[in-house]
Amino acid sequence: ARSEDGTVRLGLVAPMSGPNARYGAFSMRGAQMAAKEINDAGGVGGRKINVMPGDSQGTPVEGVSATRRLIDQDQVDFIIGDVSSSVTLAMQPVVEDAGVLLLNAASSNPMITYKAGAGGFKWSFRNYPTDENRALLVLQYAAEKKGFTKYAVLSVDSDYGRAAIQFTKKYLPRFKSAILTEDYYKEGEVDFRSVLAKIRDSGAQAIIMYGNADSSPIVGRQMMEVGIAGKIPLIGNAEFNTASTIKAAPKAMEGAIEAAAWLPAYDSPKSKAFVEKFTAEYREAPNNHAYVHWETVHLLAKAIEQAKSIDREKVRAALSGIHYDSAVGEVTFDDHNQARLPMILLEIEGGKPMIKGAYKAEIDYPK
Amino acid sequence: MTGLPILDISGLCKSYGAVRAVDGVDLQVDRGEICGLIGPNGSGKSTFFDCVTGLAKPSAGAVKLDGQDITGWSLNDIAREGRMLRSFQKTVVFSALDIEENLVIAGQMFTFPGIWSTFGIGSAARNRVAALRERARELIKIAGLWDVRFQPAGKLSGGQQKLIQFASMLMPEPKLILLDEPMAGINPKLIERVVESIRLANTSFGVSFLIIEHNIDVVTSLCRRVVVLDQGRKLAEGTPDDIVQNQAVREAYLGG
Amino acid sequence: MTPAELTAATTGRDLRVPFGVALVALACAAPLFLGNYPLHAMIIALIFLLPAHGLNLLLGYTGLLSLAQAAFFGIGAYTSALLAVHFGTPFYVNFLAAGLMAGAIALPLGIPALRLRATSFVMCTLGFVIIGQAIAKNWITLTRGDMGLAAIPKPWFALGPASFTVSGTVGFYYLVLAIAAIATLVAYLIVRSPAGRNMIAIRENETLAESVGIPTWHYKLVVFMISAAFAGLGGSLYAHYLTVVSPLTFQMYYSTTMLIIVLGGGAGTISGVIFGSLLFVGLTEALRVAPELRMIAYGFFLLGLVFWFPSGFAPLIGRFWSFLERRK
Amino acid sequence: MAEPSLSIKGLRAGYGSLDILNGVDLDVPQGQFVALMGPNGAGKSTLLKTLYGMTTIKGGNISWQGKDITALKSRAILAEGISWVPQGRCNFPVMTVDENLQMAAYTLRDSQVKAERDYVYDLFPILKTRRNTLAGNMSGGEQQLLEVAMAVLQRPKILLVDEPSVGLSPSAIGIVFDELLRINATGQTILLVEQNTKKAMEVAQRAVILRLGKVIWDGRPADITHDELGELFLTGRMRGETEVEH
Amino acid sequence: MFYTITEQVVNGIVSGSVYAIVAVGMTMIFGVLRAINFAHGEYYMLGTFGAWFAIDYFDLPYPVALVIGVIATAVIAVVVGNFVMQRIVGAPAEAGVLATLGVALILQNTVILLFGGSYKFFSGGYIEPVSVFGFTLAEQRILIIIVGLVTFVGLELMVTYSRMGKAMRAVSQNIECCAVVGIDVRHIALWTFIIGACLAALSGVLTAPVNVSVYGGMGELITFKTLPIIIMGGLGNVRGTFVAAMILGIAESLVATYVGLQFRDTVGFATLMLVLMWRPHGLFSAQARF
Ligand SMILES: Nc1ncnc2c1ncn2[C@@H]1O[C@H](COP(=O)(O)OP(=O)(O)OP(=O)(O)O)[C@@H](O)[C@H]1O
Ligand SMILES: Nc1ncnc2c1ncn2[C@@H]1O[C@H](COP(=O)(O)OP(=O)(O)OP(=O)(O)O)[C@@H](O)[C@H]1O
Ligand SMILES: [Mg+2]
Ligand SMILES: [Mg+2]
Repeated sequence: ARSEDGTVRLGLVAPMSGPNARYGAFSMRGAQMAAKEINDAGGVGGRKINVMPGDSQGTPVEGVSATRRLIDQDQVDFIIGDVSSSVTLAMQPVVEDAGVLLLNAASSNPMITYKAGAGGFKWSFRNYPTDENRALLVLQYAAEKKGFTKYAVLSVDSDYGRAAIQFTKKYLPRFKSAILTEDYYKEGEVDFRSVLAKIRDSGAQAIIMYGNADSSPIVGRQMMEVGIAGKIPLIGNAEFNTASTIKAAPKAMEGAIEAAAWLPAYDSPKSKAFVEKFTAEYREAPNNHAYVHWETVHLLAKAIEQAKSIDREKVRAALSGIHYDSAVGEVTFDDHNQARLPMILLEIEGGKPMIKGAYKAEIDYPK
Repeated sequence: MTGLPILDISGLCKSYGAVRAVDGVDLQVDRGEICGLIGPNGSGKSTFFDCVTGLAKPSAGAVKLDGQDITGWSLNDIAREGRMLRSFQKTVVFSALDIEENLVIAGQMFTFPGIWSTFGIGSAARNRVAALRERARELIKIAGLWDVRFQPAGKLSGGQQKLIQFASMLMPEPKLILLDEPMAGINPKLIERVVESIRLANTSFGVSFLIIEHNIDVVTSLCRRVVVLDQGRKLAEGTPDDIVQNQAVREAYLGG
Repeated sequence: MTPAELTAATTGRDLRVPFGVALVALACAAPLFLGNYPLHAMIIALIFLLPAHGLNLLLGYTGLLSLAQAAFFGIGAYTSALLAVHFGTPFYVNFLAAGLMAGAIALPLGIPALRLRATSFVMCTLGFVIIGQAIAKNWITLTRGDMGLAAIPKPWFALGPASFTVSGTVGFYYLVLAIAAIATLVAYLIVRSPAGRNMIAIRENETLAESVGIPTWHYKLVVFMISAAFAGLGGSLYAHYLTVVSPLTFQMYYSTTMLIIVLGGGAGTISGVIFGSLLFVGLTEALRVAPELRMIAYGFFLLGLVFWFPSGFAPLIGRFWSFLERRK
Repeated sequence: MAEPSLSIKGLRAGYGSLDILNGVDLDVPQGQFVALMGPNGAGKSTLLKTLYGMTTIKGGNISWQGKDITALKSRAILAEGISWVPQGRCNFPVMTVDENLQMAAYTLRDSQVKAERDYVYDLFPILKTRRNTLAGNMSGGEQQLLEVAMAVLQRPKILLVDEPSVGLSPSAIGIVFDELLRINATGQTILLVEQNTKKAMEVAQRAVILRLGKVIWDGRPADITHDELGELFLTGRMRGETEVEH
Repeated sequence: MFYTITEQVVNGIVSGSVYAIVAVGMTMIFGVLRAINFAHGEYYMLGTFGAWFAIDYFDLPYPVALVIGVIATAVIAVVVGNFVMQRIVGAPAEAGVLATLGVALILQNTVILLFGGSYKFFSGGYIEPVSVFGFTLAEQRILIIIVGLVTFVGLELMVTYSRMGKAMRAVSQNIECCAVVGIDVRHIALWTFIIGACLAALSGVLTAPVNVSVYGGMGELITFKTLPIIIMGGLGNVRGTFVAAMILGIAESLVATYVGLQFRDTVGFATLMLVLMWRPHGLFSAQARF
């Protein structure tokens, strides 16, 4: 390995400035907390983990610049990043050329691992569920357990929100369901009244929403205003289950169904401990991005441990065959370097999130 | 050189809302003539120019240049023809450029056919520009601006800018030049020179002039014929002597 | 162009040539002493140089402040990407098509927009970017929407039966360097031609320019198209270099970046723009040492630029010239 | 001569690093009507601008009623009772004539404004008929009248006027100059820059000729003929002087 | 059908009144400083953050938080006004763009640095839905509409009749001439800027209860909503801005309903372009007038 100073140099690419800085801030904190935990416990194989940040601003060009710098200037061996799928897609060829291990922790676009592993890029891994898995799970639960067949779509207008709906549509026929209205909102949108009124009049039984956490309370409040709170539930993924969202609009969140990689409310000792520690450390509850980055650093540490070296080739091999116990269950990788992750399903009942199960699904890769 | 007048305007009207700035004016400028246009403030002289040169759209009337009807053409359409140029009452120059560049620009479009040829970089283009520079330097000397020729035009005094404007008009030697108060703010000695160069352009190159001017001495010495406007209408027309004697003109314009 | 510069342009030519040659030689030798990452930064600077030249023709010479560069940059990037991905055409086809497409689209956009004055024009051009992004997001059958187009092939050339792929950072660097050099030469020839002088006239006073017979409308339209074509060419390089395009390519960020390059370097000078793009990219990369403070520092840099170097850093270059000349 | 109330000593000033005035000395007693003349680019406007605090002063000083006003900002100078009518257009084009006059009275108290306005309307009836016209829509000469009216309305102790006759018809020039004489008669000092030398020499009590940023002649208008003036403009010397040299 | 349209129009008016308050500040700033204020949304954000801080850290009631939010913004505006905005009076348009972009970057990222990039939860305000003429609205929205109207009438009066208002118009027309008549341009510029920034802050705090989320990057969207409005209304035109804001609010609402929410943000610029093709100087007047 290139780093001879006895540390593990780990690059973290995330949007640390600009409009998406809030994602980067959580990612960084999660990763740093994990690194501190590992270092306090003596490091990995005696080496301390040194997290080196790279700002992507959420744009591909900046993301590539950050990646290049981490590789050439900071001499990192491993990179975790980015949050945005389009940035991650641009980073893949760069790490491939340099032979540096990229472990993505938060992008959900399926293309990332279509192209990885057996798909071509051997240095890209992803420890995050894809949009496809989630879409199937939500739809299945809504149809089988709730008997819904008519949906309205209200998702964020990004690769994430769009892809989730694309895969939802793929599975609609299987459940003899239909989408009655389809709308996408721009990140940061604050006015949903018109759309919610339209949904109210459309006869939809549930609103499929894939979005970011900050829109959920607004949507909830405006559902109350428009008079559909408690009548048409939200399903999908947009942190319906955090305490603050529920507090913002309890009536609207009742009956919301969510499938997530992780949620602060998830009831496992490891998860609870993480939430507690994070909140104590940063005076703020962690979000999904904080968790996945925290977990991914631990995952990487374990792979290094198992490889007994920081040689990238060996770590890569270790990662491919790893069995890692995450806060939500066991993690393994398939031949496309995609993690097989359990997905948790929750429903809000009586103002409290109730876990309805954890599911895993294999991905059918396009031939 | 007789025959058609170079500029033939009939029944020109322009109103701004209720204000009838120009109200049915007929005016001809003969070939090779220097014609004066005077009148009290607000009588519609500048507006008349605007309508003739296409800066404003006349409400009624016809403008014929060299026998061709150009009523309703835009300022640029008319200017590009290269037959008639005008100066503005409020002095305007290309502020950041020095005097020579100002003049070269003023002549440029008339030596380059069409806009594509201006992108040319060959020696033909360079020679043309060099010729323009030559002419520009001559005019700069005439206008007494030689000492300040490297200063940006926007940083010259009011009178100096007025002179640049005047010199720009002479660059391409069009058939007709409309000057709006060319002597305003020019010192008496230079006025003589400006008058001289107008005469020279007129006699040796056959350029016709229509000149708005409040300096009545200049008007009488330069023009063969003077038209007087008042409240948008033609009040009188005739030789300078007639005009100065005319009682109506004295009351409306000259005062006393 | 100030008279000082005009005189510098004529009297300083003897110095400019050797200096320019030295600079080009230095640029050619760069891979010998620059690592991958600085080379990458150079590539980005050179890619941005193209749209910046375009904007400079428009803003610096013709006086039209446009925020549409990102839109044409995006159009170029998508054109190239779509051709490469769907038809597997060689690089030069994609590249030229990107420029042509951007220039062609600029025509119908320019006709209404250029009728507007100052601020309205600025906002209209900003609108192009925002609407462009909406199209890239929603015309999913063509653009794949937010998923973007990935796996754009490396630039390759086909010469008869032989074909040749530019790979690796160094290879791409030379490709971009050559293109940037040609673009700079083209921009230089445009502004030194009589048309360049007419463009300045339009910038200084449009009505006066009209009254001396300059067809301002045609010039504005032509320059707008040229500037769009420059941006489109830049977009093509961008797509081939990063190998992904997404609707994020249509972003105000790129427009303001071009603006900063042009104004920071010195609007209305060719050398200023070159300097500006190097400076800008160098600065943003240098600021990476402190990610949290990066954008704040950048903001202060902008303020400093506006207040202390209102005409960009080009006057510094000018002063450097006259310094050299005095030494001679 | 009376006690000088405006006193300019060795004034050097210009724009940025460029010097236009190269040591101007001028003493103007209270109530004098001075015509400043000179060729184009001599620095006449620059002198007025400098007095109004709008240029960079490199040396010398200006005092007014014994007070040094060299370093003052233009607003403070206005408060001292010095008004300026700049060369070229200076009004608020998208405000009506009425509003323009109100703005001219910006530093006055509200109660004064109405009386002052009626006063200038009486002076220039043409402005009264156009009181609701936007200033920018008026003819060049009408705007020039408005600008003079705006300065007159401020009732300054010194009025600096830069070419008020530009663009005015002969009869309007008569009105403006009569008005200048009249306010001069009430004790106001007037510094008038004019290219219309004939008219200026008729009304002024004193003629000052500037060339290349220096005062080259200073005296009573009666002491110089028109031809001599022209000669001065051109060469900076009187004919008599040239003959002596030969 | 008819009910839906009416309801959507009402929704449009509700969002229009928020746009209106922000935009009017921006249009005034433009009128006087001749600069497009790309940092305008940041004052909206600062106001909201100020109020959030007061509520979250000190448990103050909403009305007090509102005042604190506005005052905090005013203080920052004084600093920015003195060091930046005053100096761009009379500078070319590009300088204004760069300077205000710089200010936006500084303000936004400083807030992120201080409070973290995560979104905060705004808990004050009056969010209970009430029924008015058969439409349900949060009480807060009624407050917004009322405050919006009051602000407009106040501004219109101030600009037309007050000394300050006239001076603002004067500065916007001819800076050199202001020196001639003794108007202190920098002073006027500063005050206009402070008023404009405070109006943005005010609307930020007013909408925070219904928008709930507070985060550093929230200003940018508002800036982009505001830009087409002020152009459509005619730069510097208070009344025009009000009407344009309403038009945009209603158009957005109808587009969101009948076309799709994803096109909502394009509505502003698309409408703007249509309007400009038809009236190149904006909807209302050929010239800027407050
Ligand atoms: N803003 C400026 N920046 C730099 N130089 C200037 C500026 N204004 C004027 N000058 C220079 O100062 C000199 C004197 O100008 P000024 O305006 O004082 O002349 P003037 O005597 O009033 O002439 P005129 O009778 O033509 O108005 C001019 O030669 C001009 O080059
Ligand atoms: N855009 C306009 N809107 C309204 N009225 C206008 C406009 N332009 C000119 N006018 C009016 O038309 C009349 C004629 O103006 P014009 O400028 O032609 O006068 P002029 O004869 O050139 O006067 P001067 O000798 O003072 O320059 C004036 O009363 C003026 O107020
Ligand atoms: Mg006139
Ligand atoms: Mg002067």
